[in-house]
Amino acid sequence: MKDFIDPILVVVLLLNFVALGASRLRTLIQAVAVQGILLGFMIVMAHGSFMIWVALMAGATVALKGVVIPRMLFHAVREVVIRREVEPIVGFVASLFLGAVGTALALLFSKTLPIAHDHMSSLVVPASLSTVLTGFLILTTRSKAITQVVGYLILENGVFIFGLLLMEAIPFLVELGVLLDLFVAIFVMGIIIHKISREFSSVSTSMLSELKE
Amino acid sequence: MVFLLIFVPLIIAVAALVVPSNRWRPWLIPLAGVIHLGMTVWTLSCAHPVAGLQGWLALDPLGKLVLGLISVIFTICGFYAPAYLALRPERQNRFFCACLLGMLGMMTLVVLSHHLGLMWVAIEATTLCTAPLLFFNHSARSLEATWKYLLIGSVGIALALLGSFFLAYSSLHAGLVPTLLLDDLVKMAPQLSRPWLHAAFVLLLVGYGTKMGLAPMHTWKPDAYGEAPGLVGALLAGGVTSCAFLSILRFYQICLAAPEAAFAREILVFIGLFSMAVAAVFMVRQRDFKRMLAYSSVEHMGILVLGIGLGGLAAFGALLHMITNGVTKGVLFLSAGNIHRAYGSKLTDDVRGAMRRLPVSGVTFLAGFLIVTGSPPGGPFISEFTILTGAINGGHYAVAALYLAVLAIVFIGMGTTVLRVVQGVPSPQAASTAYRDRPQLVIPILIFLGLSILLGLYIPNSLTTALHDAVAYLEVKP
Amino acid sequence: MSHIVIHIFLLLVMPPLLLGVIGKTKALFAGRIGPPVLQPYYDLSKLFQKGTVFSTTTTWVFRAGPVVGLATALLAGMLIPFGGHSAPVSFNGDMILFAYLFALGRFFTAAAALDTGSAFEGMGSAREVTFSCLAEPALFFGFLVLAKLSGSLSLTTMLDGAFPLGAGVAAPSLVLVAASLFIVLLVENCRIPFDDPNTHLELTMIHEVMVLDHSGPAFGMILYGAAMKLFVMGAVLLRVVAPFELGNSWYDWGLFMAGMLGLAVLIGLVESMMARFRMVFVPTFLVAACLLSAFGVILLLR
Amino acid sequence: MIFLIPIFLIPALGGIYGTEYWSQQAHPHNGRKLRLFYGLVTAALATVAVSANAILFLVAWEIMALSAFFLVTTEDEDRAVRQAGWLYLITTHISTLCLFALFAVLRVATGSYALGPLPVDLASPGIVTAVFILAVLAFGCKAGLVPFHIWLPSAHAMTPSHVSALMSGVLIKIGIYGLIRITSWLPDPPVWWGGLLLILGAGSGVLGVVMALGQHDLKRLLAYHSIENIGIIVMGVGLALVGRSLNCVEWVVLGLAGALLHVWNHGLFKALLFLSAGAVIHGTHSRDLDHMGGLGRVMPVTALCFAVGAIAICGLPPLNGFVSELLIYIGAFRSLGIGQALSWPAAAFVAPVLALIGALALACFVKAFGAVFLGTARSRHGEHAHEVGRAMTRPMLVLAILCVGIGIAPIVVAPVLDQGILAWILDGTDEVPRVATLVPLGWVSLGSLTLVALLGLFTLAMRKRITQGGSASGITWDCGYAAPSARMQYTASSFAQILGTLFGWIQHPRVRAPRVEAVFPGRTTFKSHVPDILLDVVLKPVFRFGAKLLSSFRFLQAGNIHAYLLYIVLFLMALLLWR
Repeated sequence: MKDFIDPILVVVLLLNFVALGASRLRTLIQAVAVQGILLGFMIVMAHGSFMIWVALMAGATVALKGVVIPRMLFHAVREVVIRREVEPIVGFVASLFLGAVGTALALLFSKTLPIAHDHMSSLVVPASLSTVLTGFLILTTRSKAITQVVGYLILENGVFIFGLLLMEAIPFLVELGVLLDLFVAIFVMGIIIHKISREFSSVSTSMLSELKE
Repeated sequence: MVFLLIFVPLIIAVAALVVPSNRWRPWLIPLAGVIHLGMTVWTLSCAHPVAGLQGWLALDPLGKLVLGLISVIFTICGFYAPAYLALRPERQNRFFCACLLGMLGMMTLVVLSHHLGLMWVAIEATTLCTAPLLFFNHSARSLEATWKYLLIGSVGIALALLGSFFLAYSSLHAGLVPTLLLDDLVKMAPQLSRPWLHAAFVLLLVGYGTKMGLAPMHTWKPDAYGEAPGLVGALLAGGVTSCAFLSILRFYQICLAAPEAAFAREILVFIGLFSMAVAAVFMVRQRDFKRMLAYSSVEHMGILVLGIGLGGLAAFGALLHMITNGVTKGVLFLSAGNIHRAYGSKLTDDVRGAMRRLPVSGVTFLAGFLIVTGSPPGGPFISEFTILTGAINGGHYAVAALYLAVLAIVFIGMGTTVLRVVQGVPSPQAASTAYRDRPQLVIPILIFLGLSILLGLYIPNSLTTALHDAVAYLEVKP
Repeated sequence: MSHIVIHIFLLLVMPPLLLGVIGKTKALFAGRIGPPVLQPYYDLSKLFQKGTVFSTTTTWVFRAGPVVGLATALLAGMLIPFGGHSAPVSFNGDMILFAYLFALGRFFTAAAALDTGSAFEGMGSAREVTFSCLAEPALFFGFLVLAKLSGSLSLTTMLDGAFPLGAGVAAPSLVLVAASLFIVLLVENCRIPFDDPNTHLELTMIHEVMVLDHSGPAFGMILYGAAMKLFVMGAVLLRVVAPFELGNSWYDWGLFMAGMLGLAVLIGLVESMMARFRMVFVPTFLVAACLLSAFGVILLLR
Repeated sequence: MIFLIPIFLIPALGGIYGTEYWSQQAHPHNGRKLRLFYGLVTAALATVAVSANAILFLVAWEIMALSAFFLVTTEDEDRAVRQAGWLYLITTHISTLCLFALFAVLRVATGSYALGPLPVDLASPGIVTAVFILAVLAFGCKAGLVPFHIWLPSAHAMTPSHVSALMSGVLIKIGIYGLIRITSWLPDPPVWWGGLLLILGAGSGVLGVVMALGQHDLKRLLAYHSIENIGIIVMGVGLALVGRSLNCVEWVVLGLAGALLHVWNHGLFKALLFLSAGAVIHGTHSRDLDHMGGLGRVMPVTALCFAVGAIAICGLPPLNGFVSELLIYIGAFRSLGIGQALSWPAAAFVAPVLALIGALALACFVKAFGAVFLGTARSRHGEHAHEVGRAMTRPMLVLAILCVGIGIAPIVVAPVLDQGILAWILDGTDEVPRVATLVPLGWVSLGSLTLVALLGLFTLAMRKRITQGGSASGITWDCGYAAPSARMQYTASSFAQILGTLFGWIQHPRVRAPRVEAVFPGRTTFKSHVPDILLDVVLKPVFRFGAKLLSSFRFLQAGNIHAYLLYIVLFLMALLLWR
């Protein structure tokens, strides 16, 4: 089963680039949703056997990351966004380039860290790091509040990918807690986005620079 | 007992959601505070070790300090809350009360948890509980502050999660059973994989440092503290940051046990000084006195980290400083809140003569400023002085000199703003607002102030013992 | 004991004579006959007979000015050795008392001048205190040289002409100090070229303009005190320049009086030959005096 | 011990004075507050002087400093008062921070917070030097030693006068106390310590008095004289320290005795002067010298007291200031006897400097005394003046009598000074000469008494002559000018004008003078103001630049959340690359 993880991770990396290059909000959210679903599959594969709590965990991940949260985001887009473009601060081509550089860096960096080869696919660490970097890239170069939420999700996905290495170490309860926290965070963010759109009649965070020195 | 400490506030939080009366609901907060304080005192005084869930929850010497601190701060703030909320009858306070209580429960969980994953969950939960508190004013500015707080805080904490995973992986890599249990990690620390440990420590420091408000991850702080009610500011600056500090200490402990002390200390000293310096830079010519308090908080977080990084006597000073600073911040934030209410502004352009307009809050604001900048005989004086002595004792003369220089700049920057606020003659429109200093609004401040001065004049033996225990616990010899 | 009596007698009686000698010298130099040498005595006795006019603006300070001026000069005179004879009062550090007594006198003279509320007197006292600021350090540098040379802290032994370090070491410094002290003497006693006691242009005067409003006995006291100050400072200068003794104490008195009269003639000559400096140059000369005596100290550093 | 006497004496007298000067009726808002902090500052001062523990010392020190801050800001509705208080607070806090460092270093050296002599075996040169430098910084700030004096003039000028008396008379002396104490604890001082103190002292002395000359605010003038006198005291301490390094006991005794006695004396006469100034301000409601004049007739007691204080502060016989300056002078002259080539001129230059300071002080006080009490009133303020009540005059008289007493009978205080010196020379196993054997205090008394007797005699004589000769009164002769007016008097500013031009390079006066253009020029005004050289000419621009520089970092916090997130990433990467 573990042999399938590498190809899936490659898909995840590709999805990062899709997210970076997406000019429409829908595409962006869909990319994240797919990433979430793949993550759920990988949980099962990483563990290698079907136990109840593994299935539960994978199910919860798929449900939350692949279905509930993307639906919430779509809802928010319908609700508040007039223009459905991504509105990047740094252009798409440049973002893609930066993403490539980030992935290369992640590969290089993970080379410097000793990895237990016998344990798991060697792609996990670089994939995780590059996804985190992609998340950061979207967070810092996209001006809409919703895109920032998506960036945060991608970042979290990156962290989750790393978590695949440690299925035994992280108890089920904690995993669930993490997921719950994530969900509530996105939920609250959604509420705030809603309020922002009412308050400023825009969800661009460039409006949100009233508080400064 | 352990579970009670965590669940009682949560149960009361649920009760707060249910209670219909906007007027009576706030009284649940002091109620929870008193119960929590009572249980805390009982827990601290009982001799046998407190633990639960097979080592997932335990109260160690460090935890005792933080638990006592947050319980005291919350209780005092709790008594301030009903009077404060009575000033804002137009606001629905259902979520406010519930979140406040939830925050207490989660902070307690942070303190007690010895499982790093659980701790992460609890800290993220405090972030989420705080968001509605910041949004209490429902203004565009508070919205913006909440958004920034939530996003920056969540991103930071996500990094901390990655760091926790790195740490677990470092044990895995060393061929050990991967775990996130603190006690196990400390035990097996010498065998952990060094590169992973380094990377983990950096990630955790950045992650929880965001929560704690260390520069340059502090950017949410002025916005959040500036827009939140003074009460929330006091709890954030005294309680939540202490919890984040505690979580950094947990990982620092592992680093010391590894033994990777030199690396960790170097980074902590650097971040500490950097935070102090950044705070000093932004305190100069600061016109908004609540933002100024936020930078002061950044500065003091820097002092804490610096003291821990210096180690030994300075670490003792830093732990003491966590307590003294927390208590003094209570004075400052609550006074600032009162002044803000009375003037309807928090800019020094509008706020003048607070000592005339508010005879108690104005004076306590000034006193809080003097104490927090290290003037004897306040508590922070003793702790800051101890850290300085520790620095000189360790031969870190350059650090000591920088430390003093930054303290001087901070004093100048902060003093300019504070004196502008408290001295002079208030404008006529400021005097015409309805707000007056009422006993309920000032007695909590006076209690904070009394505690703060008391800690400067006399530190009880039990506290000294507790601090020594905590330092000994923290700085385990490999 | 008899020497002390003589000392006090000379101190009380001789000062106006110096003024007379100066006046006579100047007159002779200008080709006039001039007033008699004893003219200052006549002036004084006349003044002491006269009535007094007090300005309505004045207070006790105005009356205290002349009294303090005279008393301090008299007391200072007791500290100075006349000729080879030791002073009636002599102790370690008496030179400081000496300098400060004159300062006290100056304080009251200047304050008395201000008490009149007149712009002229104010101007005079301002100038007086200003110039003394520069004269004092010069004086103390001089004292330093003398104290170093003599190894003593008392005026009597400082000025006794014995230099343990040797005359070769002493001479250059002493010359500088003497020059400096001479400038100080001229300034402090309002002589040309720094001040003109005879002019009637109030704007250009220093000392005289301060006492414009004093009259009668008070004015007499001021004149008398001023003469005594000149006498006392002259005595110091004399010992610096010519620390000679004849061996016989009575001859020494004669030598001292001759020396003082000679000094008076010298001052008269200077006054006759020089024009008064412009006021703005006075500080320059005082600084020069300071530097002279400071060089005196530096020479001793060898 | 020596410091405790003024600590208790002057506040007590000031307290009595304050009952009238700052009565509760006249100042309902801040009267109570003022008295509270007045008492607190006194208690803290006494505690500082007796504390033998670093923490207690710091606590008492700060209570003292903060109480003084509240005293300074008694009238905080006034902007100038607020600025003065703020400046004071900054300097005192910096001084406290230096003390933190000082005691931390001591603690590290000795291992305890108990204060006491530093054992020779524990004292490495580095530590001792650090302690000394920090002590000079910390206590120099408190004492108002140039260049740390910036707070002093405005703080003294803006407070109620009895508080100024307390601050100037006692509070700044606690800095001297600290300096003397710390230096006594340190073993084997090198010569340059004493040299440094001598230079700082001389600098303070001259700069203080020169700046004082330029002032026309009565209390600022007095405040600058405090700086001057602190300079004199520090010169004495420096002399003693040099003496200790060179093993010249005589220097030690004379320098320290002079310094200690001057601490007392300055406490007495400066308190006296401030109280008199307060009486004047109470009477005229103005502090500007150029508005006063002629008060000697309406306020005779105050005038007398001010005169006594003025004479004493100029160091003139027969008052107390003379005695202490005499001690330092003799100490300086004694140094001449020592053969070492470079040490004696260093000590000896004290004498001319003291002479210069004395003469300048005299000029300044003639100006102040003349402008306030002599002549006629220059403005409405002066015309409505009245003598103050007994509660104010009596304390002043007590101080005046003490000034005269010490001046005439200095032998009385000599044993106390001996005690102080013995306490300072810790390793004083060899014979320490008594003060009285080195200085002819008896002669001083005799001289003073003779002077007083002569004065009495001449006064009687003159009075007799005047009554015999008859006296008349008329207006001051004005060289024939027909319509003299009070405004034609020489003002304080004009009095100091010549000296001002001489020392303009120090004073940097800011003058706004009119240009006279026509034959009959119109009304015009002349304004001059002497800023503090260090504060206004150097420090303020530096501070302004510093604040501007720091503010230029503001853009980093511009409200842009993307930038904030970017900081986190960049910082994270930097830390990861750290090793």
